[in-house]
Amino acid sequence: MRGFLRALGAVVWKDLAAELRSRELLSSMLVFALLVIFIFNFALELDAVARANVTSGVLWVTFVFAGTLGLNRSLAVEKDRGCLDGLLLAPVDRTAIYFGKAIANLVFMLVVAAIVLPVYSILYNVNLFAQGGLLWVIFLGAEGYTAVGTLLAAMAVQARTRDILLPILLFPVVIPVLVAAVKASSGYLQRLPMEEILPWLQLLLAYDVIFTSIAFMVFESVVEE
Amino acid sequence: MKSQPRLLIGLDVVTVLVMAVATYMVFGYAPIERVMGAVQKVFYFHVAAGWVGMLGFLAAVVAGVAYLVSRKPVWDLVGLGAIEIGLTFMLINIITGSIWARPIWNTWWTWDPRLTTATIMELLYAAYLMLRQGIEDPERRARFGAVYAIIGFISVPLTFFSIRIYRTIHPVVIGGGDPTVSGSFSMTPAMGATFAVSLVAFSFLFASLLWHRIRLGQLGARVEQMKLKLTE
Amino acid sequence: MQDSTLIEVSRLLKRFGPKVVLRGLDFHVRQGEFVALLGPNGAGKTTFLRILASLSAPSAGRVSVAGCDLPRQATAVRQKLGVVSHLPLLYGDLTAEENLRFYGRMYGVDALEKRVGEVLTLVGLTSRRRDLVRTFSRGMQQRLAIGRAILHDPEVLLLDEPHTGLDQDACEMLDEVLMQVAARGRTVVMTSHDLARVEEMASRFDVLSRGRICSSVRRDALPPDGLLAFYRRALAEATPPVEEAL
Amino acid sequence: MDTPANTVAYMIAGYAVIFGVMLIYIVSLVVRHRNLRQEEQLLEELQKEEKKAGKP
Repeated sequence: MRGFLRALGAVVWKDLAAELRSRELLSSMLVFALLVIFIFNFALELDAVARANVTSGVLWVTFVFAGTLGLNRSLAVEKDRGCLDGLLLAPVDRTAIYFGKAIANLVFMLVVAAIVLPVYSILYNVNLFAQGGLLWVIFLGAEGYTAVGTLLAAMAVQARTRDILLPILLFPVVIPVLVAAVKASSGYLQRLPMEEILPWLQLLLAYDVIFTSIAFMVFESVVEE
Repeated sequence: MKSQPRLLIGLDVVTVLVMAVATYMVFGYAPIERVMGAVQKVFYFHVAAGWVGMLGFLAAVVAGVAYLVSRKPVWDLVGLGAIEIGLTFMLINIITGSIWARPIWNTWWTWDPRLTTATIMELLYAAYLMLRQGIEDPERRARFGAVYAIIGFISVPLTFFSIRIYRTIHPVVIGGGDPTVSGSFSMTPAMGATFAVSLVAFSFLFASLLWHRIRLGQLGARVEQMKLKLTE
Repeated sequence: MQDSTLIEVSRLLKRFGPKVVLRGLDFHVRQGEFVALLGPNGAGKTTFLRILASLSAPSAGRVSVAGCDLPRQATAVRQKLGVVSHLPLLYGDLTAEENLRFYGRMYGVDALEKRVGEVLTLVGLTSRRRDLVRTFSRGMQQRLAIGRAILHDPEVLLLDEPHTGLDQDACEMLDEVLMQVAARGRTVVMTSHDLARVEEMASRFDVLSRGRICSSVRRDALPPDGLLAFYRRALAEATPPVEEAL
Repeated sequence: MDTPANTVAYMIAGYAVIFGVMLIYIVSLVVRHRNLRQEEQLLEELQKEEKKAGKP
């Protein structure tokens, strides 16, 4: 168990340290996210009335698109210089590698959210931080998304068509996360009573638990040969 | 090439017979529904096709788990075949659902949970085929296919529930349901019998098609092997 | 002699779908040997090395490294292996030091900082320890890759074409590091195309052809006309119609 | 009693789709099978020729 945590920590540390140095992944995710918000602004005519209804949808679509960009990059880095082999050669449980990558990806998503939320708040003069629950929803949604995303990205980068494959594989599977996260977020933003938000939170939690465990069980067969 | 096993020939014959009986019952035996009229008859094969679709996707999960445990290539053929058949019949299910919806709900498409989930499944398993296409090594292709079939299938009920929480207008036929939902109807015994026979007939059809598809896959594998021998 | 056998491979079979790459390969290495694996492209050298490295599972047959069976006891085997492939397996956005530190943690190396310093000295990269690997030349990357592989002081070092893409100077520096490792009694298995180079280094030469070891010779038993002639004869005997030229 | 709505056209369209799509799938199975069989026979012949050529 100590070896497991040590390896997991090493992978997370490695991803964060490399990212801190190059900022390639975060900067591309961020620029992309902001561009998506601007495109939505003009595509949807985000006036005050429309915004109240679509804010959570715009935010989640932004996160999901930026997320695929980050996931693809995060796993492509491992594949390109043969580092994936380097990781697999280490005498550690392979699931430690999976959790390390998944946690690093989760951190990246949360960092993007931490920047996009205040920017959105300023652009549209709403305070997205007024409701603490929203942050919970973002955490739960991002966890489920990266749990599946890391697994599927590990498959996608090993395929010939890897650049186009990840969103095609990922989106049909994360629809429950997206629906639940959007509804829960807009519930908080519109200050709906808790009993209307709760089912969505439960769905998110169920998704996170189920898919994290499944990914834990099958990751080994995705990287072995 | 081995000739067809007797059991398979028998299965084919039974399948054709039950399908004929089911078709006869749909058109000649089941009564015409009082409100919706003839289009209600689509219901029997519409549901049966959806049933086969689900059978196919379920079989693919079982085959996927079996492959990951045993690593026998035949399980990959089972999984691929089951998904191919599942896709075909889910497509029938979606299109006929749409044809039914037109006169009853006056729209070709509704964002009802079942219809939407069925369509998402169709996309999901299309993605499965694209994933397979992108991988050359047959062993890796089988492994990734198995993993994706499992992941995909587990997401389906969650997708369904997530959409379900939006209000549904789909008729819930079995087990009563909300009588105010337009398009629902109560089944007479003759309708019930027709429905049951249709389900049985389509189950036979599924088994027979899957078996043929697996044999096709085995033939393909044999041809691949012969090609390799010759080029060596 | 039985107890000093470190790598034991018998009747190894590896299939990729219908394609058979290794067909009943037998291979034994004793402790301290430096084995050069030679063979034409497509003979299965890389596949074989990947199986020894526990990266690829055998389809049939027995593979054991330092008394542990693959793939069952893969984790134990991995602890005893150092691997260098033609890709560096290094992170470009980390410094030399950070790369070693990361892999050291993955292997659970004790007194890591001291060991990282030692290894950097051994591969001659102490002066560049704080530089990003991205900025390294191919030769420096490959030396660091060897440093990465020997960080946890493995009993066996596996190298797959380590000289690919290196210029003359870089090759010589690489060889120097390798000889130092071998001189410390470590076992080395290396694939190569460069016969002249390995003739100087290895203590044994095995020729791999069509998924089998078809010939094997100790350096002291090498015929007077040299390794190249031996290699050509071995291939000619293994494949009756001479179709694979050197 | 209401007379049922006249929806025969939709029923016909529905069953045309059901049997049409099934037929397409079965035909695709048959075609793929036939192509593979042809290829198999061709390869078998090639194998025989190779054996003949190899013997003397």
